[in-house]
Amino acid sequence: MKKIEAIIRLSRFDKIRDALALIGINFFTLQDVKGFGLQKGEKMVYRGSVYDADYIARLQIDILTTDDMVDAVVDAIISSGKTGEVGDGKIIVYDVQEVVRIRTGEKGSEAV
Amino acid sequence: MKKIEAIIRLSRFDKIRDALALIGINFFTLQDVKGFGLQKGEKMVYRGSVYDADYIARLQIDILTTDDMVDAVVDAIISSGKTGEVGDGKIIVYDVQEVVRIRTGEKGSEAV
Amino acid sequence: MKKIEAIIRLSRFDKIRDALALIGINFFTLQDVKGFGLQKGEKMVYRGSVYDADYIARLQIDILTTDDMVDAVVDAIISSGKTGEVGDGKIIVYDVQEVVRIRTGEKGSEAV
Amino acid sequence: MNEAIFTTNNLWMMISTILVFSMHLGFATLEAGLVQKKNVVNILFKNTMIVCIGLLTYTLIGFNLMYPGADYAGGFFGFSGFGLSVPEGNPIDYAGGNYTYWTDFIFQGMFAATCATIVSGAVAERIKLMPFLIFSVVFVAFCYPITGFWQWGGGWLKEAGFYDFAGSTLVHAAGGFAALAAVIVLGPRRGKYTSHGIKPIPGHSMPLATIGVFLLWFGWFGFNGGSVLSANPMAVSLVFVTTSLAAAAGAVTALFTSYYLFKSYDLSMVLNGILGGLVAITAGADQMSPTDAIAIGGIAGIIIPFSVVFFDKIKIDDPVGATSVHMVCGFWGTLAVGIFGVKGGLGQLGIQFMGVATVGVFSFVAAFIIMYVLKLTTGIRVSEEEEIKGLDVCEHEMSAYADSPAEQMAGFKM
Amino acid sequence: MNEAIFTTNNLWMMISTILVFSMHLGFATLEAGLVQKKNVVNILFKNTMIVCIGLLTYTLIGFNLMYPGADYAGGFFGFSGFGLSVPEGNPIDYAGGNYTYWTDFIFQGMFAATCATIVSGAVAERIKLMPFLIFSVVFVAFCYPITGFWQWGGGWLKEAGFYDFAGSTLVHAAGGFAALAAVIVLGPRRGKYTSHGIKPIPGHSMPLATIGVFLLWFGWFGFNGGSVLSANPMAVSLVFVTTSLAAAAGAVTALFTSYYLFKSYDLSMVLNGILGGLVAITAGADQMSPTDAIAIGGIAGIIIPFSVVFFDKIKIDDPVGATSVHMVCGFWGTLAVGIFGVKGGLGQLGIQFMGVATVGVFSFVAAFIIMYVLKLTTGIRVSEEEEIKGLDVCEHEMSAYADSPAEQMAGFKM
Amino acid sequence: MNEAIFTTNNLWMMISTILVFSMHLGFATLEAGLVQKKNVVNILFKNTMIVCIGLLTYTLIGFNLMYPGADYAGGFFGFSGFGLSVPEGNPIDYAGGNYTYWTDFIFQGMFAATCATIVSGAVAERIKLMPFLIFSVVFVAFCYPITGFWQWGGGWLKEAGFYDFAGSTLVHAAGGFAALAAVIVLGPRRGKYTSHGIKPIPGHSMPLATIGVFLLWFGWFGFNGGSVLSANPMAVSLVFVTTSLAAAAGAVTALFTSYYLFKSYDLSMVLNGILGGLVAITAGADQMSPTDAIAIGGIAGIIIPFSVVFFDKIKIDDPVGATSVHMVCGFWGTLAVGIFGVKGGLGQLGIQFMGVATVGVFSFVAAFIIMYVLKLTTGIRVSEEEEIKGLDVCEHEMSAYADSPAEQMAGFKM
Ligand SMILES: Nc1ncnc2c1ncn2[C@@H]1O[C@H](COP(=O)(O)OP(=O)(O)O)[C@@H](O)[C@H]1O
Ligand SMILES: Nc1ncnc2c1ncn2[C@@H]1O[C@H](COP(=O)(O)OP(=O)(O)O)[C@@H](O)[C@H]1O
Ligand SMILES: Nc1ncnc2c1ncn2[C@@H]1O[C@H](COP(=O)(O)OP(=O)(O)O)[C@@H](O)[C@H]1O
Repeated sequence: MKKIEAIIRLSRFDKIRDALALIGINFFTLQDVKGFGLQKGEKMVYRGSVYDADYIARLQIDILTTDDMVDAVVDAIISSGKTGEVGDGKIIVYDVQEVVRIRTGEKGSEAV
Repeated sequence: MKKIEAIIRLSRFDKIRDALALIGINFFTLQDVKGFGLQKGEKMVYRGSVYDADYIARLQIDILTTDDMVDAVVDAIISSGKTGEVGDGKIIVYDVQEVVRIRTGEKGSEAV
Repeated sequence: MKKIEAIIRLSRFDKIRDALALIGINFFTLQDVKGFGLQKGEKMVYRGSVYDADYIARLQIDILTTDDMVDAVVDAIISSGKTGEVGDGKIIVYDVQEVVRIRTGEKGSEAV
Repeated sequence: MNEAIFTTNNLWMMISTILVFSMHLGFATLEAGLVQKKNVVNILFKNTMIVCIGLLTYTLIGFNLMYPGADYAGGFFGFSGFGLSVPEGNPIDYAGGNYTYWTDFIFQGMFAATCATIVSGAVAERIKLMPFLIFSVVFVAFCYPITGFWQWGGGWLKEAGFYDFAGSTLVHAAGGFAALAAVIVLGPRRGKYTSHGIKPIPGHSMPLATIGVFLLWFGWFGFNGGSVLSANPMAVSLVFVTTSLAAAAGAVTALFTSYYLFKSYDLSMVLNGILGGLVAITAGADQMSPTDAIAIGGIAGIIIPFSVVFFDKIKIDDPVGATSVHMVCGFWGTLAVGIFGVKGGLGQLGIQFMGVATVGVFSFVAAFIIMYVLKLTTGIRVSEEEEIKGLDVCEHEMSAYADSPAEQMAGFKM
Repeated sequence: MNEAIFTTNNLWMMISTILVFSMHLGFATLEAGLVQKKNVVNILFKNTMIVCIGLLTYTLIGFNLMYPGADYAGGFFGFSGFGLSVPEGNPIDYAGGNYTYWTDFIFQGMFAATCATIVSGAVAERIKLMPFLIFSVVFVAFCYPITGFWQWGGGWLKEAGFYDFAGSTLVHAAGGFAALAAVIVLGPRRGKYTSHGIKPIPGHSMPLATIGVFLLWFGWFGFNGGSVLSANPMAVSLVFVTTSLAAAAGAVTALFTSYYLFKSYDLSMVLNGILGGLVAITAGADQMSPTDAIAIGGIAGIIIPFSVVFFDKIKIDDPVGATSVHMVCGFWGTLAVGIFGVKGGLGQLGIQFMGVATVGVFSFVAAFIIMYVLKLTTGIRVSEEEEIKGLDVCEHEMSAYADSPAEQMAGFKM
Repeated sequence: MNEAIFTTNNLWMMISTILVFSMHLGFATLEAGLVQKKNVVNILFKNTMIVCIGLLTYTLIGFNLMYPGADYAGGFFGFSGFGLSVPEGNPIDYAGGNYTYWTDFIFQGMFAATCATIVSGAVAERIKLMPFLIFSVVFVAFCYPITGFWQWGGGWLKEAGFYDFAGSTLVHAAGGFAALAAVIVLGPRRGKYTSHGIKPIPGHSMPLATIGVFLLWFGWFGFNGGSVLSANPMAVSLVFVTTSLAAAAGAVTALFTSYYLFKSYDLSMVLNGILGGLVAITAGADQMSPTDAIAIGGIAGIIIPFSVVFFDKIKIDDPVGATSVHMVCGFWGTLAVGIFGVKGGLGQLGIQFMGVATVGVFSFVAAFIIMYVLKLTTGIRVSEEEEIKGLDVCEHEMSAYADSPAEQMAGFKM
């Protein structure tokens, strides 16, 4: 079992969701995160002081999936999430030792 | 060392917290996440348009623990977090390479 | 490749960011989390009832980095994030199987 | 009476109407601020509908139940027919040159709905919407006008020598007792009273709550000032002074009392202290000197924290403190007319007690019965699951705030 | 006319001015509540600037375009010169003892800007700031005063027997038609109408929206009540009654209609129902009985949900429902003068239709042309990226709420 | 003077009182909007208490310090005893038929507290609660009434020919200079001025800030309009016009100036521009033509952005811009009486300068001393840790918003 974490642009969420759905991935967990990276935050002005927001609002998608799906998921996210501009984000793949479905107690690939 | 991530229903948080406390787990980190899965969000109506909220607000609990506690934790979460209805959530167990307590620099099982 | 998760005090964020920058880490992802641990939340009073906020607002920093940087990062976070009081938080190091940069598709150490 | 003074008097009564109207916004924001985020749409919905329902039922029936005319003087009940009809004759004569028939109706109509609004805060976060609205219709159409008639309509209480200038009893205690009855029938919010003790459920927005209290004070200038029923310079301006000083004193004593009790500067107590002071001065705002007003408001501010704690101890779960503010301080303020000011004296104190007690009992019993009947028929409480999820999503399919980045994005695709 | 009544009349007109002013805050909060979190600064900015721009252009030109004087009676257009100048003579004679020249100007000036504010809600979340402000300048400096002159300034509509007491046509329908034109030129928000159907984009704060509606009702006492143009006791108090009952009836019928249509207690519909009732009664608030008012407001409340759904079906994307509330209910209310009340009758109905139709067409065409010219020159729409990120960050370099713990921390270092 | 005009005059003064009262809500929301989320309860608490404290101290001592009567004419200090006591004689004679004794007191009392409120915004987010409240008590009980007496109470400034219609100097500059002194003693918020430059600390809610400014404008109709001290039709309506046009002009010039300086449409600057215009016109609102008013307000709007930047440069940390708005524009507005309008002229300009300077120096020195004494005794600043955590949790054990899903759940178990 693998867990795939993708840190993406807000504006690409819907495209990515569609791309994932096409390869059969409809289950995932989403959270709001703040990204510090190459792409700087917006120029902001407040009461005469100009400053950069030092982060960018981003979404993190966590997907649990079986080993054989990993490449498909990564490809789907890259193709749908890429704008080519700095700041498109990262995909991280981890090994997961165990996944359990709380409702049934099922484990492993049954559980996702 | 293991990290256990549990994605749970909001309404089960207190039961799960109690169940964890019973087996001696009082330390964890909590975050608000949005779940996309079998269980659909609520039916919503706004200005005459009916739609489904496409996600459900959920909580993610992260627990660091020693290898021998994993089964107890998983069982505690399952028994306290299960309603039997679609949408109870998932438990994910990872292997952790190292845990450090910032305050003391202690590592491994000393640190949790 | 490693992922380092640090759960830190809000008030230490800037110090930690600076310490990381000194060792060349400018990229990371930040999120708001709630910590349950040894340090209890503030005493709160609402309409005559006194209670403890049962958690403390904390920040979680996720850093992807190459294996050789791990010790430097951990040391930087410890030295900048430590107050010595209960509640300084944890650092967790995971093994990551793969990291991909969405913009370019680069993998591994190229991607961070 | 000359035309010019008539015009001015009537103008003030109309402006008072607008001010009382703004109290409904005050109640809406105060109550919205003191509930959880997941029940905000529901409380706003209720408060919005109550004004509207109140005005319509008052048109249809309430006004003529409350003011049936001199034929029913000294009685318990009177009714002069459905709907509104302008009396014959010169408008200036309708009320001795103080206001027109229309002004009379709209001013009284705005008052009427406040009573039901008091209840809405106390039963928040667990009552079903429709039964609550039915309760409001019945309460504002019948109960409030009947007890109102006893005094302001010229009924038996009036004849008995009872004094309630602007409604410490007729509006606030009546609403507060009804709230108490409703809470008893309904039960507390789940999770509030646990085996480990009381679990506070903090309101979701202190700015909204504070805006609410300021707006209520703002509106109270019309609530009390308008109850002079003319623009009489000395009378109205004295009422302004006593009303404001009572509110101010209530805040200060609530601050010190709650600091003494809880070692904390509790904003919600100070806000309740202001309201307590306002409610308490209302029965005698035209009878008191500034010093009396400070004493009456100050005592109300001391009562509030004790009362809030007391109701929590006996497990009366009232998220906004309506029972403490309106019932307890309404009671206190009514008695105060028999203690302070021109009318003070043991005889008057007895009458005051009798008045507020009978109105209180009537309102309590009436509200209890209505609620109980609703409980047996439609049911009055949402399910446990709905209570946990929140009434907004379950009763309104809506959330009050749609504001995370992810939700914002959600707008960009189906 | 005696000095005392003059003083009272003028006082009421000044207070009405303040009330109409508060409607601008009502619009600002209503519209802010109904947009997404990322566009809140922008809508507040626009609403703040519109009042200011409105007052200044009305000083320079608008007032004298709208009220050029008796010389232009019955005409289509008149202008009596730039700027303000107090007429000679005793102030009491300026308006038959009803108000002073200054009061006249400031009351009318506060009215003027509401028209442009109506547009601002409809074009929210995608229009560029500067072109919108230019549009507002032109609209409020020229279009509103010209159609206003036709009726209130004594122009041809007035002479034709058209009746529009406080502006169902001249303010609301005019603003609503302009909004429709603007939305057509501008297009819907991205992502609203997809191949899968309509994607609702919920407003970010129901408390703000509710506050807005209460403030609008609050201000409407001055909008309608002030349109009596004196403090005449019977006239103004009747207007208070009809205005409030229409609003209340609009809420109740909107509740049932939207429940019937969507099986949901939709707060935003009830709020729009209140506004629809208020807009509808505005044309004849001084002509109607309470029952008429309830009917007119009640019908408006029924119209609202249907209208909102209809405009969504034809892909007119109006985030706040301005077209339904102001254009449709303004139209309805104008016609209602020919159906209900003293003036009701087929002849009048025809004239009413003609009046609202000509004003509507004029406003629509004028707004369309201004918007179109701006589209070709400055451009009127933000880029897709700006729309996704939100206008606050892109046009104002600011966010409306800076509130996460992480952001708070950001204050502690560079 | 006839009874009818007396009633109307008094009515207007009472309504002005209500309007000035609503400015306290305006200050509360403006300041709450411009601070960080973690300090919101604290600022609401302070603003709520200030009104209450202000009214009570004004009852006890302030009123009789400020208006000690004709015996002290032309002097520096006078006092006519503690508490309130209605003068003998016919109420109509108390103020030549303009208002009653009670109205006089309550109108002046509402004014008094605004001065301390100005300070509260400037010292927000780091001052300890109790010392601040002590400061407010002393300032509003002694300092404000003393300088107020100099002019409005008939003291030496009045005799010197100084003119300050509604308080550009006596309220705004006095409060602004006190704020400056307080900020100097207190020091900037931690993290604001770093070795890398100025770190902006954005306010947590632009809707609250905007509501605040609209409410202040709303209240200013009473602040300035009520300062006519009667309902005189021409005088009050002119004041409405000049006040509104100055505000509008301030917004427009602040928009352009800040765009020129920062290439950004900064809402907070426009809001401050409106307030700057209002403060500036206040000294001469009854003396100016519309054009003068536009000039005075417009110049204030230009001053604001420069002033805000200037104070940031010299490290005067004022989260809400109180020094720029109240001190600088109060100064400007006072001078403007010697430049524009009927009284304009070099002689008057000199007197105006002398007046605002002496009041400014007095207020500055007094506030400095009070603050300094408090610093040495009770301490005035929260600890670094408390500042980082926020005053809400540390001083009030409460948070302003309890709103995440996890927090909501927390209600369901102990
Ligand atoms: N080393 C890292 N560790 C954790 N998160 C990272 C790291 N590098 C980048 N990110 C996340 O990915 C986002 C995009 O990265 P960025 O460097 O801006 O662009 P790109 O990935 O296109 O080069 C960042 O905002 C941050 O959230
Ligand atoms: N493959 C997955 N990857 C990540 N998170 C998942 C995955 N499947 C489910 N989840 C999370 O678990 C929650 C519950 O899952 P769901 O499928 O609705 O019910 P159940 O687990 O009872 O079958 C989802 O809302 C989502 O947050
Ligand atoms: N076992 C654990 N699993 C997950 N998170 C933990 C665990 N223990 C502590 N934490 C996180 O670290 C934070 C600090 O821990 P705490 O026990 O309060 O202090 P310290 O680490 O200094 O002993 C907690 O608030 C919580 O967020």
